[in-house]
This record gives sequence, C-alpha cells and structure tokens, in this order.
Amino acid sequence: MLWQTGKKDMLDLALGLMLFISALLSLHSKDTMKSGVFFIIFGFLSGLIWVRLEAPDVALVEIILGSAITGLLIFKLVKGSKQKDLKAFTFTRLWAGFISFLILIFMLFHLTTIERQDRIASLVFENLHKSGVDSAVNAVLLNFRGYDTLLEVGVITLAIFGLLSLGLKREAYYWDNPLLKGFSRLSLPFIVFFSLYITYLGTFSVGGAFQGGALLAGGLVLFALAGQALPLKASIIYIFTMAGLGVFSLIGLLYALLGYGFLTYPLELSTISIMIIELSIWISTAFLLYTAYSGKL
Amino acid sequence: MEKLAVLSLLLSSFFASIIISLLKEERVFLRSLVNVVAAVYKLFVISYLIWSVYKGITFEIRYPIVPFADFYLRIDPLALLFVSLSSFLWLLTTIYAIGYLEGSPNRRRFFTFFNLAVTSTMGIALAGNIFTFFLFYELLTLSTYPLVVHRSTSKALKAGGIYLLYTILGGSLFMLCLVLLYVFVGDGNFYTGGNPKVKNWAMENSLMAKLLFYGFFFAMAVKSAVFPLHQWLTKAMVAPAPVSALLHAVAVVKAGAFGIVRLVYELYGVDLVQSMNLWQPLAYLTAFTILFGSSMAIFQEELKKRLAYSTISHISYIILGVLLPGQLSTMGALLHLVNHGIMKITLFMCLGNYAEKYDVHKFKELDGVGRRMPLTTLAFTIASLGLIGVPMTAGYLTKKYLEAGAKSAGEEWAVYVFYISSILSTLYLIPIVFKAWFGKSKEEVKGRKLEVNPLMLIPPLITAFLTLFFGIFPEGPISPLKWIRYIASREYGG
Amino acid sequence: MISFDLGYLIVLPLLASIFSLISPIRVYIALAFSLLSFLLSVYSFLYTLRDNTPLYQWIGGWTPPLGIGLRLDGLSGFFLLMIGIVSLFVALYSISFFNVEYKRQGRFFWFFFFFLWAGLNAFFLSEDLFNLYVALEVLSLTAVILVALPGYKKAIKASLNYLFLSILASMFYLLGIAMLYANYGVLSMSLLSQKLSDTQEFIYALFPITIALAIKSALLPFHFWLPPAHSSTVAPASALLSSLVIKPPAYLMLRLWMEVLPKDKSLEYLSIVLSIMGALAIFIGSYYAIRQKTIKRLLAYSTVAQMGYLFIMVPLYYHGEILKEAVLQAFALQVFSHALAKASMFLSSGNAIYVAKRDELSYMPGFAHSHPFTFFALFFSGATLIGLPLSAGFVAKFLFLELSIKLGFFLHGGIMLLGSLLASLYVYPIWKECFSSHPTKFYDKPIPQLMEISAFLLGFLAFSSGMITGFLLEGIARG
Amino acid sequence: MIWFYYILAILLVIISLYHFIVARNYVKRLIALNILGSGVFLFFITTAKNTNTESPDPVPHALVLTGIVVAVSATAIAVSLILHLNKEEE
Repeated sequence: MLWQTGKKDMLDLALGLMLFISALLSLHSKDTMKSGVFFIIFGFLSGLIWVRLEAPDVALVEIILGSAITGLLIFKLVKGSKQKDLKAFTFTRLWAGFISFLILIFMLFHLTTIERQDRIASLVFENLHKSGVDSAVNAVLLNFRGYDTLLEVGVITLAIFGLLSLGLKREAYYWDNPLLKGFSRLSLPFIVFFSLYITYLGTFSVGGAFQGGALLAGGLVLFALAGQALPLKASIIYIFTMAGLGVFSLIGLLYALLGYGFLTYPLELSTISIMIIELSIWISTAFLLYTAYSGKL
Repeated sequence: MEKLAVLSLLLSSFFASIIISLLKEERVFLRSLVNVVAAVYKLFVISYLIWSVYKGITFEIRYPIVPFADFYLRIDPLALLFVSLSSFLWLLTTIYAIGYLEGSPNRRRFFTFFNLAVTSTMGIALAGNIFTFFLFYELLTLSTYPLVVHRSTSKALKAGGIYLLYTILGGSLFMLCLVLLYVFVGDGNFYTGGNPKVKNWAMENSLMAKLLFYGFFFAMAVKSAVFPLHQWLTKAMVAPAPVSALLHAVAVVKAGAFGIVRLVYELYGVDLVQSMNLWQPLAYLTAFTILFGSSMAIFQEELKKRLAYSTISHISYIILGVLLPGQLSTMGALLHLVNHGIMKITLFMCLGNYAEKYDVHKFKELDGVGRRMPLTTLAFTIASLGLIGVPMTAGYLTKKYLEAGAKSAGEEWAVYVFYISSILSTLYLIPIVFKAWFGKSKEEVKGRKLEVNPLMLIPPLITAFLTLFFGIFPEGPISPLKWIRYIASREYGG
Repeated sequence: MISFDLGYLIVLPLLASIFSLISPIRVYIALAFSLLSFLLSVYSFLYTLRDNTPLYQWIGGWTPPLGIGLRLDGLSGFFLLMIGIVSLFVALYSISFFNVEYKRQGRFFWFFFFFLWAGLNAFFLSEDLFNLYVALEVLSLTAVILVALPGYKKAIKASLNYLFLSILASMFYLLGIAMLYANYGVLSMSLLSQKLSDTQEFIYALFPITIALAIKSALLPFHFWLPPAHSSTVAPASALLSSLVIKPPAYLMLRLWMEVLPKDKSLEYLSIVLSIMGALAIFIGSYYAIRQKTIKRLLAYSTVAQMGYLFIMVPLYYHGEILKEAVLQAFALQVFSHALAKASMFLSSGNAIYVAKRDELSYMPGFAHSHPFTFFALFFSGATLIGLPLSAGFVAKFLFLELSIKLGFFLHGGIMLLGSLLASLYVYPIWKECFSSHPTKFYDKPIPQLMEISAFLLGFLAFSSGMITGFLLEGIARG
Repeated sequence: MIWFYYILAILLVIISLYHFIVARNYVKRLIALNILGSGVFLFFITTAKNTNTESPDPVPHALVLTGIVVAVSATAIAVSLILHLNKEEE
C-alpha cells in the first residue's frame, strides 16, 4: 500500500536523510561508545535502503554482517576503553576539508556523465537458464563470476587464520547468565536449520551461502556469549574452517583436470556443484565470524 | 675449435674462481694448484692463439645477450698483446701472492676475487665492441674492490670507499656515453682503423662526436689515473703487495690505458682523431700528469706511495704516445704498455719482499737492506734503471720510440717532457737503490743470505731478467717489438 | 597430457596453502608445492615464448563482459617467472628459518606464503577490473598479517597503519571501478579499451584509481606506511613484501595507462605529475636510506626509492611514436632486477639478525670474514641495485636511458643516472660493514646452510641474469 | 530518485574520508572506513538500479556482496590488531 502510492519518494527521502544523519553523528561524536551505537543504526538503515533499491540479497548480508556482526566487533573494542577522540590539529582538518571538497566537486561533475543504460543485466538474464541456479545474483556470484567468489572465500579463510596467528589469548567477553545459557542451547539447532534453509533458498530466490553463514555465526556467537564452548571437537572445527577454500578449489581443479576448464561446470552437474560449494562457503563464513568474535577456535 | 679456445681463455679463470670459492679455507695446496693450473693453461692457449693469428686466422664469438647489443669477443693482434702480457704477469703475481700470503687469513676470498679480476682483464682485452668492454671494465671494479679492502683495516675501508666512488662515477659517465653512442650510432664494434659508422656520423655532428670522445676518454682516464682523477690510486696503496702489483702493473691501470688505445685506434680511428683535433688538449693534460706524477713521487716518504705516483706518470706516457699522431709514437706507447708492466711489477714485488721480511715501509728504514737481501735489491735496481730509460734496458726502447714519434709528429715540447720526466724518475728511484746498497745498517749481517722464500724471490728476478733481455735483444724471438710494429702498421692502414 | 589451463597457476598454490595447515607434514608439503608451483610458472613463461598471440581463457566458458578473462601474454609470463624464482628461494630460506627462529609463527607462515603466491599469480593473470580488486585485497590482507606475524608492539602498530591505508586505497579503487562501470557498463580491460577510444568520461574514474594504486605501491606522498611495515617483520616476510607485494599496483597502473586508456593530452599532464612524484621518490627515498642506522629500514627506504624508477617511465609512452613494448621491457626488467636483489638482501639481513641478534648496521657481523656466502649475496645484490654491468639492473637502466635519450627526455635520463649513484651511497655502508674487522663484528655462530645458499643464489641470479635478458625479454618484445 | 541516492553515496564517501583523515584514534578511523565502504557500495547499487530493464542489474549486487564480505574480514583483522594494541598498553 505504502509502496505503490506516490509516497514512495517520501520514504526514500526519509530513509536517505536518516542514513546521512546517523553516519554524520557516528563519525562526529567525540565519545567512541556513542559513535559505535550510531554505526550500528547506520548499518541497519543502509540495509533498509538496499531493500528500497530492490537488492534483497545485499540487504540481508548488510544487516547481518554489516551492522550486527561488525557492530558487535566494534562494541568489543569500544566496551573496554573509554577513549575520547582527541581533537586533530587545525592544519590537518583544513587539509582534509580541502581534499574532501575537491573530491566532492569532482564526483558531482562525474554524475552528469552517467546516463541510464543497460549494462550486463540483459546478458545475465539470457544465460540464467544455463547457470544451474534461478536467482540472478547467485548465478553471477557462483557461476558467471565464480572465480571472484573463490578468491573471496580465500580472503575469509585468510582472515580466520590471520586472527588465529595473531593469537589473542585474552578471554572473550561472555555473560554468565543461566537464562541466556538455556535459551541459546535451545535455539542453536533451530538457527542451524534455518540458516541451512536460507542457504538452500539462495538457489532460486533471495538468500545464499554468505547470508546463511552469517546467520549461523549469529547462533554460534549467541551460544559462546553464554560462556559455553562449542560442542564440536577442535580438529573437526579446524577442518570446517578449511572446508570453504578447500572444496571450492578442489571442484575448480577437478573440472580443469576433466578438460572442461577451470571452474567450468558442465550443464547437468552445475546445480550439484554449486550446492556443494554453497555449503562449504556457508560453514567457512560462519566460522570466520565466530573466530572474529572469540579470537580462538 | 678456435671459438672454444677464445672462450676457454675467459672461462678458465672464471671456473678457477668458482672452484676456489667453494674450497674450504684450509685447503691451501689444492687452492694454489688450481690457481697455477689456470694460469699455465691460459699461457698454453695464448701461445696457440699467437701461432694461429700469426698465420692470419682471426676468430670471434658473438651472442645476442641484450636487446640492443651483443656479447662480442674477438682475437686480434692488439688483444693478443694485452692478453699475453697480463696472463704472463698474472702467473708471476699468482705465484708471488701464494708465497706472500703464507698463513694470512681469508685467502679463499682473496683468490676468488683475484681470479675474477683475471677474468675481467681477459674480457677487457678480448672485447670486440665497446659494450662488452664496458661489461668487463665494471666487473673489474667489482672484483678489485674486495682486494683493495682485503686487510679490512679502517684505512683500507676508507681507501676502498674512495676507489669505489671514483670508479662508479667513471662507470656512470661511461654508461651515459655508451647509451649516447648506441642511440646515435647504433653500433659500437671495434674495427682496425676506426668504426666506419662512427666516422660518417661524426662528420655531420662533430660537436656531439667531440663531447662523446671526451666523455669516453675521461671515463677511462679514471681507471688510468690521469691528473684530476688520480687520488684513488695513491690511497689504494694500503692493499697487500700482490694487489698493488696487480692494480698498478697488470690490471686496473692498464685496463684504462688499453681502453684509450681501443677508443683512439679502433672506435674513432686515427685520422678522425687527428682531423677533428681531439687529441691536442688531452695531450697537454697527460703531459702535465707525467710531470706531476714524477715530481710528486720525489717527496713521498712511503715507498709504495712513491711507486704509485710513478705509475700515474708512466701510464700517461702510454696515453701521450697514443694521442701523438704518427706510427712511431704508437709503437712507443704499446711498447711502454708492456715494458712498464714488467718493470713496475718487479719494483712492487721487491717492495713486498722488503715489507714482508724486514717490515720496511718507509724510505728511511731502507739502510743496508741490499746487503741483507742482495737478489731482491738487484732486481729492484735493474727495474728502476729500466724505468729511468738507461740504455740496454727495455725502458730505453720506449723512450727512444716515444721521442722519435714526438719529433716525427712535430711536437717538440713532448720530447722535452720525456727528458724531464726521466730525470725526475732518477731523482726518486736512484736514492732508494743507493740507500738500499750503501746505507749503514745498525745490526750486522749474520749467517747465510737472509732472502725471502723462493716463491717470492723468483718472479721479480724473472721480470728483471726480461727487462734486460728486451733491452739487449729488442728483435729477439719473444720480445714484443716485432709484434707491436705489426699492430701499429695495421692501425695506420699498413 | 592434460591441457595447459591457467587455472592451475592459481589453484595449485591455494591447495598448497590448505594442505600446509596439516602440521605433521608441513615442511614436506611446503617444499613439494613450492617446487611444483615454480615449475608451473617457468612452464607458463616458456609458453609465452612459444605461442605468439597472448593466451586468453574465459573462466566458466562465459565470454566477457559476463565472465572473467585470464590473459597470459609476454609481460604476465615474465612476471610469473619472477614470482616463481623469488618465492622458491624464499620458501627454501623459510624452511630452515622457521625451525630455528619464530617457531610459533612458523605454524601459519606457510598458509600465508602460498596464499600470497596464489594472489600474485591471480593478479598478473587477471584481465578483469573487479577481479583485480579482490586479488589486490588478497595481497594487502596477507601482507598485513605477515607484517603482524612477529607479534611485538612495533609490528602490530605498523601493520595496523598499513591495513588502514590499504583498506582506504581498496575502497578508492572500488569507487573508480564503480564510476567506470556506471559509464561504460563493462569490467574487462580489453573491452574497456575499445569503448574508451571515443569518450572523455574516463578521466573522472582515473583519478581515484590512480590515487589508490599510488597508495598501494607506496609512491612518494603515500610512502609513510612502507618503512615501518617492511622493517618490523621477519626476514622472509619482508623479502616477499618488498620484492613482490608492492609491484602489482605499479604494474596495473602502467598497464591501465598504456593499454586501456587512449593517448590524449589531458592524460599527458597527469603522467607528468606521476613522473615528478617518481623522481621525488628516488631522491627522498635514497636520502633517507643513506641516513638509516638499521639494515632493514635502509632496505625499506631503498624500496621506496626503487619504486620511483617505475613511475618515471609513464610519460615516456606519450611522446613520439615509440612502441609501448620498449617501455614495458625497461619496466619489466627494472621490476625483475629489484625484486631479486631486494629479496636476497632482506634474506641476508635475516641472516645478519639471526647471528648478531641486533638489527643495527654497526652490529652487523663481518660477513666477509665469517660467512662467505651471505657476503657474496649482499655483494652481488648490492651491485644489481646500483646497476653495475652484467646485472639485470644495469640492462634495465641502459634500456631506460636509451629510451629517454631517444625521446629527448634528458632530465629523466639524468635522474636515472643520479639515482644509481645515490643507490651506491646506501649500498656502500652495507659492504663496508661486511668488510670491517672491528672486534665486535666477529661471530662464529654458523648460519644454517640452506639460509645462506638461498640468499646467495637469489643475489647471484639477480647479478648474472643480465647475460640472458635478450632471452627473458623476447616474450614482451612480441607484445 | 536515482540522483538522490548517487548524491547520498558521494556525501557518505566525502564525510567518511574527511573523518578518516581527521580522526586520531583507531576505532573512529575503522568506523570511517566502514562507512566509506557503504558509500561506495551504495554508489554501485544505485548504478544497478539505473537500468531500463524492469529488474535491476544483478552484477553490481554480486560485486557488492563480495565487497561487504571482504570489508568484514578486513574489519575483523583490524579489530583484532587494535585489541592487541590495547592489550599491550594496559
């Protein structure tokens, strides 16, 4: 109802304005705690804006990863130190203002040159039936530009082992509260099941591996927040973290050896292989964010 | 087969240096064996090459190693002259060094770079184009730097620093001229009588050609210690005796002089140098260096410094001979290239013996050394007489040809320069000889002849004998005169 | 035989990084896979010589603009060879380094090492702008973690600054891609170059991309993060960083300027600015390098100086009708010689610190007396940095001088010559320390054989590769 | 309406760049970087919407998805480094 009427533009304006204000407040406030809170609001609002711009997949990832998990990480930072952001010298402020103003003018000029044109959209929709997945975004993500995603999963695995190699020995923050403990133990199986559903959903509509993985990570963090260790053995977790990159590159290599070419899924096998890849990404993303929170596996 | 011979000349000492670098420090005998075998092998190859070049066959190797130029080794009479001189003197220096460095540390490193220096000298002699010449010219810098700083005392390090500074500056100037040459002319090969492409290029833009000539000249003058660029030589005296013998008589300084010979005769060509009157200002400069070197030598208390200044002046003999027009002065120059090498190496070896045996470094410590070390001092005397240019010695020959050349070129002033310089030479050499023979030494001579061990005694005696032999029988079988006359005639289109 | 697929060059190191996590057989996996990857990169280099047209491969069979293209031409083949050589010797060095020092970090080092190798191969093969962004991100994050590897405060602070600047640069680069995509709707470089010939809008996108690549390759105004980052980490890591990780952004900048963007006036002025920055980088980098007291900071500043050479070359392309191959040859050889020489020097500095336990130059052990092979490594790689003949550095300088004189850029030629003189000013102290026989400099602690040999071979290769540059550059000459 | 989001994206990029240069403590700089990222992603998604096909162009969506995940990994590493520094300071 609200969508269809002329009031759509009003909604966009309101959302856009609130987004800008929250960004301004988060950046400008002196106390880092306040800027952390505003940053989480900013993340949530930008998720909403993605929905307005008809990008549901991105909205899902943005809200879970962008605002919830990143917000949690920044909170971890802000909770400890009561730092005040000290005032920079006037010279740097002037210099920064000048540079930003210059780029602003520059970018506005560039805006005039952008015109409405159909870029790669039509090509994607034509080849969608050949990609083995119905949702356009996941087709691009896992088939047309699967190589990007391979490197991206690599970045995830890199981040996991980077965090482990930094080896933060400090105990992660947890809240020893029986109610939370009970609730998290009760809800974990449902969260796992639901995130699997989201991952599966990705093949034909909104959803996908990253969103599912982030959801699972939320569950795991909730579980760890209550102070309990994960019920899995350490070596299994170790293999899970390696699963993402391992499975993806093995499949890529397999198809190269079979002669189809690197990461080229034959038509009939493409859906299966994409499913396997999605599962491996699902588990790796989950454990990236879990390690980011707890600092150790 | 010939290709292999030319390459093996170069590679024999290169492999020797690699083998030595792999040998442990304690394997003294094996290391000396490898050294001597490499040197002797080179002499055999050279005798074979002389025999075949005499029959008129010339061979060359050409590999395209770099997009703009190729690696070009070539045997021609001039190259052979320098190759035979340096490899013969190298054999003697190697034997001398083995004796001299008995029991001193780091000989593994010393002989590795010693052989690397030999390789680069061979390369300099055999280079067929200016690019390959430059490759080995700079490799010579690299391989002699560790030799100069071998003692690694703070003084040696400072001397090494200055040496490196001069040679790298010279190297950069050389590189700039090389690039200009390859950009404007595109070909840097040496042709007897001058490179035709360079000639007709020089016809149009003579200013650029003149600048390029001076650039090349001064780049090589750094190594041959012409007046403004000579400080590094006197400072490098801090190196051990075989190194200073090597630097002054055989490798570094001669490489610079040989480069100028190549530049004047084989790149620009004699008639071009004369017609564009390139040589006049440089002749005055080298003449000044001759007088400057000899006069400074008189006041040096340090014996090795004195010889260093004498080298500065005598190398400029060669360059002046090259610059003066006329076949006679060319012959004089090439003759001095050989004779000075032999005589100066004898002097340095004798000084090395004095320093090693009785720790004699200063002029005043020389009293009575002659009586205690008669043979070494005899060699020293013969060599210094040769340097002065006393008849019956090789030195006299060069003086005769240089003066005749100067007269024939109509440059009277050059003749006087040679006279004055030989007088100055007597002033700084004869006092040493007198003090050594007739000076009153405090402790008495006891027991048998207290000479250095044979390894250090024989080389100077051989070279002293050669100075006499070349002087007495200039036309003799092994004397270079006939060979030099043949080269000079080719250069002047004979 | 299995057909040659560019994917192997990326997947093999990735799998190696995964398998190297299995702790018991880590060293054997490391050795086996580094040899295998080295052979693969040599094969791909030889492949470019054999086949004349550049080899294109569309991943997944989707031709651009839909899919991502991998391209193996003369230039990328040459750089793959460079990466292979440096990585192999750094791997050999690290095998003995990590069972002697920093044992705890050794566990994860191999993962980052092979991952870096995969990222570098992916970068030089890729032909798609967004894919280059992800590869750049892979390189930066791995580099950041490698800088933070030792774990003490100085390294963490340096890696944090490095991380912030590299995230900023990546975001700028992404902004540039977004602007290009908004205007032309295409991500692959070859298609982009066709579309760019008529219009003018690419200037806007070029600005953020150039800033981003300048930050990542530590060009002058943005070079502050490099010295602390490269000097505070373990020797093999700083060898990889200094010789390999900061080269891709410079390579991408040059490729964008030469192949993708059309030759037009406004670009020329921007290229002049770049070359001024490059020249300043040489002088200021060398000035600071000469003043440094510790060997690693000296080498880090020398990297800043040597990177300046790469950016001087950009305006050359715009003058006269010279072929772009000539500029690419000089560029590629300069990168090659600096990579090998700098890696060998960092490894030797690792040996120095292993023996002397201190980083200061005055405490550097007199290698000329005690450890001949490390001395030869420093000696040959120093000669390559200065650009003495027979070394690849010399030929690179010669090619560049020839180009700049042919086009009348005497100033650039002069800067290059002056640069090599300055280089000798900061290489000389290292040689002097190697030779000095000051009593505090005698250490009889032997360095493990493998560490010395790998440093020496890298240095010797850098020096002697001058002889085979004709063969090396053949691929690039063909374009 | 497209131009509104474009300007919004540019403004986000500008203010976060300004604050990145001005901010002195690490947390503020990290937040500035994340907002800069969101600005760039907004620019991308608006370009996706700026087509004449009825549903938006999926390629920028995939790119932004990858971008967000990479940004999160970078932030995770940054957070761990900052924690390491704070731990050292105490």
